[in-house]
Amino acid sequence: MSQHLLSVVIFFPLLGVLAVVVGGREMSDRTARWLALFVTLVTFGVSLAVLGRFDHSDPSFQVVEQASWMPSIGLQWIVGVDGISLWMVLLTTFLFPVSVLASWTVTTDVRRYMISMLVLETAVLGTFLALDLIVFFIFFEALLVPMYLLIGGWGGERRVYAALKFFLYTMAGSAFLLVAILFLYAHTGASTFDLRALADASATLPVQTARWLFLGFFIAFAVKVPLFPLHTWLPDAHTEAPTAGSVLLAGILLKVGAYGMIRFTLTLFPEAAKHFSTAIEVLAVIGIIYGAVCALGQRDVKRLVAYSSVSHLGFVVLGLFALTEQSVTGGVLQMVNHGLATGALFLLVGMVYERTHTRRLDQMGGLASQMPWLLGFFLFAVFASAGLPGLSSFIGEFLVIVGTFAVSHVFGALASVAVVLGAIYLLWSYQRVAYGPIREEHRSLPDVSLREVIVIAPVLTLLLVFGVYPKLLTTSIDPSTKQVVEQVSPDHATTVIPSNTISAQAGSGG
Amino acid sequence: MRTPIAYFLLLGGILFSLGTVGVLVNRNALRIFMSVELQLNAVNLTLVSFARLHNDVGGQVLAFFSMVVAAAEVVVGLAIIVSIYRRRRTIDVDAAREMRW
Amino acid sequence: MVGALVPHVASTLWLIPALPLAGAAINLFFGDRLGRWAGVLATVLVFASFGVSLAAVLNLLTNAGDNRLAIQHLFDWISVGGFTVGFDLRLDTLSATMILVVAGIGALIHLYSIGYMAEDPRRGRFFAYMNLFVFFMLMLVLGANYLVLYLGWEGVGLCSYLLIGFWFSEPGNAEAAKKAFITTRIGDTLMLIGLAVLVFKFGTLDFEAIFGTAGSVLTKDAATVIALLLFAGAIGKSAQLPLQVWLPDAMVGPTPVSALIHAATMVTAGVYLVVRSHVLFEISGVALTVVLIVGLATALFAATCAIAQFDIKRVLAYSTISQLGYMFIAVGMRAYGVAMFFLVAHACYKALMFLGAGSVIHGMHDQQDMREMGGLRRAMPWTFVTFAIGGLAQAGVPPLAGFFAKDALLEVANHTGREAVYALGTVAAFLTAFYIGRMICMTFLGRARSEAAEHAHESQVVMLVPLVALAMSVVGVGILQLNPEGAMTKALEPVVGTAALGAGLSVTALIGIAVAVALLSLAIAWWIYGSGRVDTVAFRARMEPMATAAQRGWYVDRAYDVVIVQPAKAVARLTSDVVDALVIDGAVNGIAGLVKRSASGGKLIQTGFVRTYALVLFLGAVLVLGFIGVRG
Amino acid sequence: MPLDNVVFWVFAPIAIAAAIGMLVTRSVVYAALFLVVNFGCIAVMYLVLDAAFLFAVQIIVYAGAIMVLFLFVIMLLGVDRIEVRSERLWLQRPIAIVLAIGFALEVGAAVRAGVGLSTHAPDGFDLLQPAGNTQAVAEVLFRNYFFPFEATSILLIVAAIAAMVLAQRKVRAVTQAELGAELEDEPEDVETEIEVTP
Amino acid sequence: MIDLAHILAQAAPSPSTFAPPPSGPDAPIPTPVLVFQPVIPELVLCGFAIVGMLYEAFARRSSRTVHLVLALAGLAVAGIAALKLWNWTGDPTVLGDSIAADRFTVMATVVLVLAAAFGVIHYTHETGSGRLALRGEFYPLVLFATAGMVLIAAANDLIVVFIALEILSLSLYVLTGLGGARSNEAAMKYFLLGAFSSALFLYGVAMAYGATGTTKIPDIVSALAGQTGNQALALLAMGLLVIGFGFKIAAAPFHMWTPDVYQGAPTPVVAFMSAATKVAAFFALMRVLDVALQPLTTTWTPVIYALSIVSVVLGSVLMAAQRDVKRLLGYSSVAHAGFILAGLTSPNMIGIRAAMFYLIAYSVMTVGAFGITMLVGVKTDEPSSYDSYDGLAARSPGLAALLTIFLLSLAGIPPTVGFIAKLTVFGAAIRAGNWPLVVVCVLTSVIAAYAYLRVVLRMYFRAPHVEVEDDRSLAPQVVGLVLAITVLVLGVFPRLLSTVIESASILKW
Repeated sequence: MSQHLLSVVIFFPLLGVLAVVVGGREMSDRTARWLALFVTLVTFGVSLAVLGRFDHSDPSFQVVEQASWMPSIGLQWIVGVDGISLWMVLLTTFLFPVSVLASWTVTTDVRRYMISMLVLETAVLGTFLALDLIVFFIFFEALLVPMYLLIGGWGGERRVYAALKFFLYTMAGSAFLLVAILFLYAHTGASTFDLRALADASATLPVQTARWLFLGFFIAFAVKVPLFPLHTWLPDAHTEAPTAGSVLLAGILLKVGAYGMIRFTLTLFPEAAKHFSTAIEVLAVIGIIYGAVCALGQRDVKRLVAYSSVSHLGFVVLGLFALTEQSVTGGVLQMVNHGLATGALFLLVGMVYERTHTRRLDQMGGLASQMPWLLGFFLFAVFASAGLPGLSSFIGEFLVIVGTFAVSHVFGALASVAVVLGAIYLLWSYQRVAYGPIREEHRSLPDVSLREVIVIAPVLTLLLVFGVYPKLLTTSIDPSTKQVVEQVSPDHATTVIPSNTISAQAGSGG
Repeated sequence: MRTPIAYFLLLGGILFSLGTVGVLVNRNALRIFMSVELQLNAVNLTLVSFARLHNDVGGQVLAFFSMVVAAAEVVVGLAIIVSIYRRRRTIDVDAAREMRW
Repeated sequence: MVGALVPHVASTLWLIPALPLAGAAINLFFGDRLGRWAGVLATVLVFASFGVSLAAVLNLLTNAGDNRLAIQHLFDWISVGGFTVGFDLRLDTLSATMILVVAGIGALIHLYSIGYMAEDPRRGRFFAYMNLFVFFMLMLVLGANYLVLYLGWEGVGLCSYLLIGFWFSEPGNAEAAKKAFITTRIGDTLMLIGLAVLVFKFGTLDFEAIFGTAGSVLTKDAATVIALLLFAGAIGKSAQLPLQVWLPDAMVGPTPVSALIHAATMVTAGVYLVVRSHVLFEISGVALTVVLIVGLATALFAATCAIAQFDIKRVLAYSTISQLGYMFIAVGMRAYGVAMFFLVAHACYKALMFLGAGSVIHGMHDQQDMREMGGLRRAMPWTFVTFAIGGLAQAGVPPLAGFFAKDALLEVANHTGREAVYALGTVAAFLTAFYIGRMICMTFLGRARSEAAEHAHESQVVMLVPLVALAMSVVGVGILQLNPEGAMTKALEPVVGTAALGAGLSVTALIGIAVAVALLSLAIAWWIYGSGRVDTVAFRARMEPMATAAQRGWYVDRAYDVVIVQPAKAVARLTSDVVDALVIDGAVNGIAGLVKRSASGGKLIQTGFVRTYALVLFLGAVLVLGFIGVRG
Repeated sequence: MPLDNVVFWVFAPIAIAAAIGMLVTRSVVYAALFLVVNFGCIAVMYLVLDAAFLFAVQIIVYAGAIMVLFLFVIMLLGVDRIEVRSERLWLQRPIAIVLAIGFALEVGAAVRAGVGLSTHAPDGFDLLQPAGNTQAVAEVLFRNYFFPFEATSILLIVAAIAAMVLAQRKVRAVTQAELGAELEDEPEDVETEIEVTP
Repeated sequence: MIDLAHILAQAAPSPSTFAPPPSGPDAPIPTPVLVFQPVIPELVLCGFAIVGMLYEAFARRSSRTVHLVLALAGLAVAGIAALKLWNWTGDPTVLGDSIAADRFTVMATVVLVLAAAFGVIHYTHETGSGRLALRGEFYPLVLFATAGMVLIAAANDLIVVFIALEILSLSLYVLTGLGGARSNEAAMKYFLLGAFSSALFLYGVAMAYGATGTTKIPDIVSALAGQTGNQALALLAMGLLVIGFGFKIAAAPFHMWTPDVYQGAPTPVVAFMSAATKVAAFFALMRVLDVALQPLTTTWTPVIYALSIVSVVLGSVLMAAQRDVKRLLGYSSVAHAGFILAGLTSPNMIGIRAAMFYLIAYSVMTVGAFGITMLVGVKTDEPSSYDSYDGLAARSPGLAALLTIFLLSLAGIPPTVGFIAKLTVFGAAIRAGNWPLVVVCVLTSVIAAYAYLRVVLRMYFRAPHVEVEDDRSLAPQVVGLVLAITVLVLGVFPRLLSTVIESASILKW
């Protein structure tokens, strides 16, 4: 148990799947729901155990578990957690019970729905914990299927199109990843897929080769993130997916891409990463602003949030590839925060949708007077997402801006423009939803139910907590990012920020 | 013998090609099948010529085998053609294109 | 370290913002059940906070001048790779001044609100927001580094947004709230960039550290950049040109909100920021000039607008903008003491006037148009007297606070050889007195011009108490600063240092001129609007189109709408509907379509003719053999 | 001019001509007969190539058995009357011919490069077969090619069974669709089909 | 039989110590040493086939149960006999070098036998449910076909390869025709093209003989390696042989028959042949390329390379335009041939192992998939048309789930065996330095995934708009379940298979 802790985390949800399958038609929808909730909660508990065993000062991988899997090609089962993946995992295990609870309103094919959810959780956890490239790739591909089913099975009108688009888009991206992995495997001579081994071996590659491989990896993750201009699957998928689907897409699946960037592209190809960093930063900045502008132009509230994700993930990528310790940490922080903030937004949009049955902004309005609490929560999420200081997103964005500024003033400045744009489109949409005179047909809508409060409250609480005391995250994230950054660009690591310690002391003195 | 062995080989090649043309241009299943037989004979000729070239009787044995195979094939082939005719009242191969694309 | 000398102060600082925060939390969740006690709770807590502040300040003043500093380090907010930002509170004479104003006036306004919001079903929320605002405002002024300041800075923006849009069911209000938030956010963003530059230069955001080393670290240009970026933030918050557009609209919020946020405290945060960062501005020098010019321009601009308003609150709004301009003038002249005193004084009398206006509106049943008023002095004497005191104070009639402030400012201008500033300042003073006079006359003097005006009634006691208190403060606060080197300046010296004054006109002369200007302009105002000898309508008609233009704020709003807002919307639509949908996504779908077409085309090879199959097979054969032949 | 040369130059053209004839003639029967001629020529070639045994087999098996079988089927089906030669696939013939020529050239090239156009078969082939060609063939057959020989037996069984399966008309259950198809195809089969279909 | 073999072994002198050829017309012909153990599987299969044939011939009303039992028994015995050869210590090649006795063959035999067993079971069910008229000869023919396939995999002599090829082809032609009108058409197409291609193949054998003076693989390889062989003719031979095999493995552009035959032939037959033919042909191809033509590696790898690209592209792209599941699977078999060829572009043990793994994986998936299609949309004119699959998940979730697993595996989505298989072949190809080929393969596999997903999508997200019903009987579903579990288990624990393959991937000659 204890030495297989991570495997337990990964595969525990499958037990739930098993139970549901065995349950068969006899199992009532109600049972299925509760079962799924229970399983996801237990998974969360186990992941907390991981957190308990985690040594925050140690930047390397911990709780590592290694076993030969397919010796003929040197395939191994290696899972391990470090400061970065730790929080990705916790975010995942935290958001899943929430999503399950939020899916209480799903009434068709509940059993199949829950199966998809649980399989998805396993796949996602696998991607975050895998240290063997093929293992990672397997989970990376595998998570497409349940998501495909979720979108296609329980989504909106154009769900089939969206689902197929999502699947093929990401699969096409990961095609390059597979080739790159195999090439790396074949040409480093180290006949293993162990990330740690390859990280050393890849240093022997000729520069040009390494750069091509980098691109191979990067494209796959760029599609997943998604980075401009590879983002067009996102609006459709987000818009058509069921509430929980959107939450998980925005909250977790996008992070898989960003996580892949920091975990693999940066670790395996430092030189290439530096070489391409400027180009990528440009794309990221474009994405930040482009996403915000597109969000401004939306009439569909879910689409709007989707585009806001494009903008926010631009921040993440910018942070990761500015390659300063602050920016990278900020990026990772932003991954968690965006997961929570946008997750909350989608949850609330979903709750509103379940009442009004429309996502069109021009068909809502004045809801705040009818449902003060629901819209109050909504407003909280909106400001969290707009990066209000004291709420979590701010710290991430600020660190990214500060870190980037050290590398390029222009990018830093441009990135912060998004702060204004974010405020504009978020408040604009909120106003359209909540303020002004209420429509007749919405006069009798009920305010939040207890279940919904239980769904949304924890997320909002975390947004506040992480905003006021981000150290909870940074203490464990920082060492790992420090390691990465030092590996990629030693000169960047610490020197960009003039640390005149005396005054810093004076600052924190008292 | 004075004739260069290559001549026989070339003859075989030409006959084979002619057989191929027959396979490709005919619409009558029987004709197509006959053309295949022509091809097989061309091959046999080639084999025998090579046998002569190598001073090895083995080649002739191979030709013998191919004749046996050809015989078997003919049996089945003709049977199929007959059954086709039974069903469709024609052995025009172009008529059979219910399945396409 | 320095703070350690006054530990008992330092250790209690957190209490000052904590109390209103607690109130906010309680009211937010239980406000509805508390009913009218919500207001009481909120008020009590703010008063408590004021008490603690007072104690802390007095305690602070027991120290010698240079040791008047207390820093409380609560916890590390950010600490990433050598870059650390503490969640620190800092009490020095500057922040002391601010917290007294914020907590004190805030408390009075809370008290007033109990009455003002008595009928509103959602007053629980209201008081929650108000408390929250006080909390953020206190964080803003107590913050020991720019990030905590920024926290408060954005927080007050949030509360302003919530409170302006408090009655969101009326269509316009939400719009105004959004406008306020976004307009200020523009400034804030520039300020954020400024913060980034600071981090880049200093590796910290701590005031002590930055100001301590700025002289050695910053070049003149770098300082200019940072200072201007920070000042951009100030412009947004303090509604200076060119970002003044949001404040007049913000008046749709409940009047106490206007009084607290848009007159007394939040809008003055800009002034506080500049004074706080004066070191950077001084290194730059250019920045100070910019501040001066902006302030001057705003003061005049807003004054002209104020003259032409009919909505009593809009008059006050523009007057606030104009007065803030004055403060920036003072700052621009490095007369920080004067500026801060001006801030305090203005906080008092403007809060007073807003609350008075609120009382009037209340008495007039939510009528805000001055043309519908008149002769209210009989109906509501208390309001009239207190309001008049406030007005006269702003008009610069001695011995009220406003007089000392304005006079000191003009004196500094004159004695530092800034004739132009002095002249224009005087003009602005004239205009100020004029619109004040106009407002008082149209509201209280003459005869009632409407049904409502005749049946207007005095407000309840709970609303009058604050009025009286503020009126007294307006009378009394002058002693803090009888001249440019007054007590205030002295007190602030350890924080902001002193600026030497040159020679100019004699003080008495200046005072004489100032008083004369004030009284003259008041007289004119009375002659036009109060005496009833002038047909105001015809008079205004003669002033067209100037009058309307001024009333509309010289169409700056319209210009922004045409030049920025509409184009921006168009661009957004274009990007999302054309670029994204058709171009980028179009490319993707194009590829997919290509595959599909080639598939449906390619499957035609499979004609179903067996001979075609044979042909293809043989073709392949020939090609393969040819390929081999070529290669082998 | 040695005999074998003469024989070759006499019979090779005939063989090719016969093959072409088979292609161009209108009647299937003629085609079959042309093929017989061609086989005959090839048989002669075997003789020239010192493969007496195969010469015999060729005559007996091919010209004899197989072609007779063909003719038999032709007659049975009576397809010699109806012979549509119109070409629906207009590109089929040209392409086919071009490809065939290409193929022939490729083979020719290979032969030229591999064997050489003037290489003569080594002498002394008959020394290898003192007891005559048949004996020699048998010897090689049963020594080196013993197993293939066994395998062919399986082949023949399969062929027999196959012929049996295809020849006998067992009644078969048909799906509605097929029944429809049958109705157009062969009216006279219908009642048999229907009566046995439950 | 074994005894007989021993006796003969004692009786005859070894070919190495030959007496000078005796003269005289009636002198006995000395035969080579006859060791029959390695061909026992083939013999067993033929034996049971003949028995079955006799039963069919003489039983008044032959029962499918008897046939089934007979056939399964035969296959089982053959399989066991094959397994007994796993640790064969005798000569690597027997019966005058015409048969190779190595684990490679054993592997093939086992797979083929299993495929045949599934085919037989499916057929029994299909006929049992009255959708297909019972032809007792089916069972013997399947056994014969299997025998031919085993033989072709074991053959160490090109002429044996050819004969075995004919054995299996003739059986399959007939089996293909055991259905309705369509199957009849399919049989004709298959036969004509098959005859044509086998003529080409035979020509290749002839050329090989011309090049080396022998058809025995060991001698060929030594001749070519020792340069005594004739290069030009050898190349021609190689080309023709590849073409012949290419037809059997359905590699483009020799694939044209595949979709029609797959669509037309009775589903059980297709289930059997799609897997078995590929396995047999590929195993033989590997023997020919990696052993016989080993010296010509540099020449044939580019050919395989090209064929691989054409196959994957053509197969995948055309899949996208299909409206009939069986046809879809036909094209997918083309694409998969391409993938396997990609693995073979690495001319060494790695490539062979990858290909073997892929072949076995493919067999499982395709047999399973066809097994399900057999059950869907019965009693409709177009049982395998996509329309029959609308709303299958709602109609019969079990079938939908199983088919989904198989399709995802065919698409190469983890954690199915299909993914691991692709992984291994791509790995092999990249190790051989053919990364452009892999890029093409990977990208086309995305297109392929689209094609498979269209079916999945119809099963789950579409409401049925035509009146269809499915055969929900238990037995075939259990079979499907077993295969599905295999797909998943091998996908999660590939070493179960890979280790076996490792020890089986040594070709002897």
